[in-house]
Amino acid sequence: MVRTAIAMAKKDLRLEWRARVLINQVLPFVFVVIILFAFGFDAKVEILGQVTPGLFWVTSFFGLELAIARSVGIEGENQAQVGLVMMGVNPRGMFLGKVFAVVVEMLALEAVLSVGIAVLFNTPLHEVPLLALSALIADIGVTTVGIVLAGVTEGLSGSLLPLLLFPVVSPVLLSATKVWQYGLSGSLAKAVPWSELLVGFSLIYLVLGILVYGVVLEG
Amino acid sequence: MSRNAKLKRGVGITALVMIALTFWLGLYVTPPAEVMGNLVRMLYIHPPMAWIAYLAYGITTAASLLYLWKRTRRREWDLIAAASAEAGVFFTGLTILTGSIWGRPAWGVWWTWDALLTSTAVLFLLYLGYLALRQVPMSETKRGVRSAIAALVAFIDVPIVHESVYWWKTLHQTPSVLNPSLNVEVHGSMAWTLLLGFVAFTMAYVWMVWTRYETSKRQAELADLEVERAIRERLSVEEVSL
Amino acid sequence: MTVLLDRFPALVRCDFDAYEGEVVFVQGPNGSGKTTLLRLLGGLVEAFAGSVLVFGRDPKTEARAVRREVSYLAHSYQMYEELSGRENLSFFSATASCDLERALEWTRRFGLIDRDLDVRFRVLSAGQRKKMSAAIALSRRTELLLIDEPHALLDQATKATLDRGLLELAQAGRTVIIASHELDRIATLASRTYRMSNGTATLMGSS
Amino acid sequence: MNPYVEAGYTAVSCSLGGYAIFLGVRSRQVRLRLAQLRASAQRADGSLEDA
Repeated sequence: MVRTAIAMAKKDLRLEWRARVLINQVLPFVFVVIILFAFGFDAKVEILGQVTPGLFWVTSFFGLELAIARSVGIEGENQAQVGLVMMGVNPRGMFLGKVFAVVVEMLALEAVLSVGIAVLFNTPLHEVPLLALSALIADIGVTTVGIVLAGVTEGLSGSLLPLLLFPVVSPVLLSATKVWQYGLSGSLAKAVPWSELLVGFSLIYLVLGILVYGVVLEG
Repeated sequence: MSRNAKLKRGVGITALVMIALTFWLGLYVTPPAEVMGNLVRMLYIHPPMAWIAYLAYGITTAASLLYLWKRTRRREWDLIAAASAEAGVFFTGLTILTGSIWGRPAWGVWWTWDALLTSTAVLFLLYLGYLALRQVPMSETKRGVRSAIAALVAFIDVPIVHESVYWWKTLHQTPSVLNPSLNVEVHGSMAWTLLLGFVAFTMAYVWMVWTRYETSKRQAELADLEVERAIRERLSVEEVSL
Repeated sequence: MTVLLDRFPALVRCDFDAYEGEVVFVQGPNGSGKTTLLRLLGGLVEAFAGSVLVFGRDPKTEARAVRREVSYLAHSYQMYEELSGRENLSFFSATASCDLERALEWTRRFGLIDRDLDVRFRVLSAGQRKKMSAAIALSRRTELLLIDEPHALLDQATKATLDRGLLELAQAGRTVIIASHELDRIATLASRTYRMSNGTATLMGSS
Repeated sequence: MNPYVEAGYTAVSCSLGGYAIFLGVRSRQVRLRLAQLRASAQRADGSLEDA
């Protein structure tokens, strides 16, 4: 299973590196959203300072959804997935590989995004390890459930995935924003319960994905 | 009328009678509360809705699990899951409606990000997505498998949403004194009426799911008949061309 | 057996069988159900009525077990456009049961040179891409080979190589089922031929 | 009586009633169509066998 996961992750990342969809399309899109938010709040610095965590995570969610949809989309070209299934690919390995690839892509995007926000809204980033760790866990949570739901909506109309995905991951949005808020404002004790919820969410859906992805592929 | 249909009609009529009784008791017989006065009468129509919504989603998940497991996979489970989800969304909608009406005088506004209303709203969206997924034209087994997985993902999320929203709210304001369902002491006739309300709406739920299930079962049979006709057509073309 | 594709009876009361070491040709116009039959045997589609047995097992409920013995060369290339041929091959050998050496050997037999393997799959011609997919399908040591329109897009030389390879596999006891409408290939290859039309298969004379 | 309570009760009864009627009507429609198609299917089967 691990061998499949590594090969799948390497393949996804290589395909992403070659097509550069994330850098050419998703990153600019995410920055456009930030600028729009700044217009929305007509750039009052104190408001933007408060809103930074929420803003960061809302834009990351859009990025996550696009990255997940793309990750499942590349299997569809030339029906490569049918070939894989016919050759007896291990669904669990495939699932973990895809999740890993999307999470790596998203961490890269979020790193650039957080620097962008820190500069644009001059909110200094501190407690970075906490922020980075919570971002990793939240991304894993959203990606695990995202890959399962993308498998379920594969081949159907594009707007179905966000409709299914965002309500499910709303607690992650809530907790991640809280952790970042407390991280930035320095009251770390308060961030603990929210981090636990993030870890719980990610673990639950990681396990569910591993159990269910075989059936999703078959569907 | 078959025994089955008679039973279903019986359930429907009992539901109707019990609901009427609950309304009568709730509106006129039971005493108003000291603080809230008559507003407390909302007690008989709001909590039962939420209880039935959770019941409906529980049944949908159970049916979906049975459908997912290859050995117990039968078309009926898929249809029951869908029928129960539809009723679930309906009752969740009513929960939100009665919740905001009940809260209106207390909060002075139709919608506040109160923990109960918010988590119910997310619940509503969760299963709305499930129903939207079912509307997409697919082959029957594909739809069955995919919606069963979506139902599983959604149901696991319910407690998580509940947890996070309550933390989010209670960490901020202390549980608001005016939060309708918390600080109402229920005794005597009010308790009985509330219980009656639960049973009455549960019967209504059963009737709804039963009817919806039978309708979709017949629709499936209709589809099978159409398929048979298409097969006959193709066969007759075959005979002609031989 | 009868198979529905979105309520359209792609296969209608179709009886079909193949035995070990046989090369069975399934020939018929487009839309007669050839591809559906192959997908059914590979467990990719479910039979609405009737029963399907591959090596005595139902390919839908025991999909993984059956597929270990079935290799399916589909109409589509089942490859990743942005990866090179070699990267595709090594990926499939890492994640699935595809034998890299034998696949490379087949690509050489099909006349593909190293340059073809190192360039992006996207830039190869349709014929070259077909050769790559065929190399993977043939490299797998499976008892049953399901091949969909293999001869399309291939030049004469490659067709001959492919036929020789298939005959070798058949002599080695493998079963090969080919869906195609290249009538001229039948004489050399098929031990039995089915004619498909409107979703049913009728056995023609066996050579 | 408190206007909100009246609004609440009417809202619940109307929506419940409306949904119940909708379910009932659709159920009858489908039952009729099924009966019709079954009848025509019998006739068709009958005729196919003789042909």
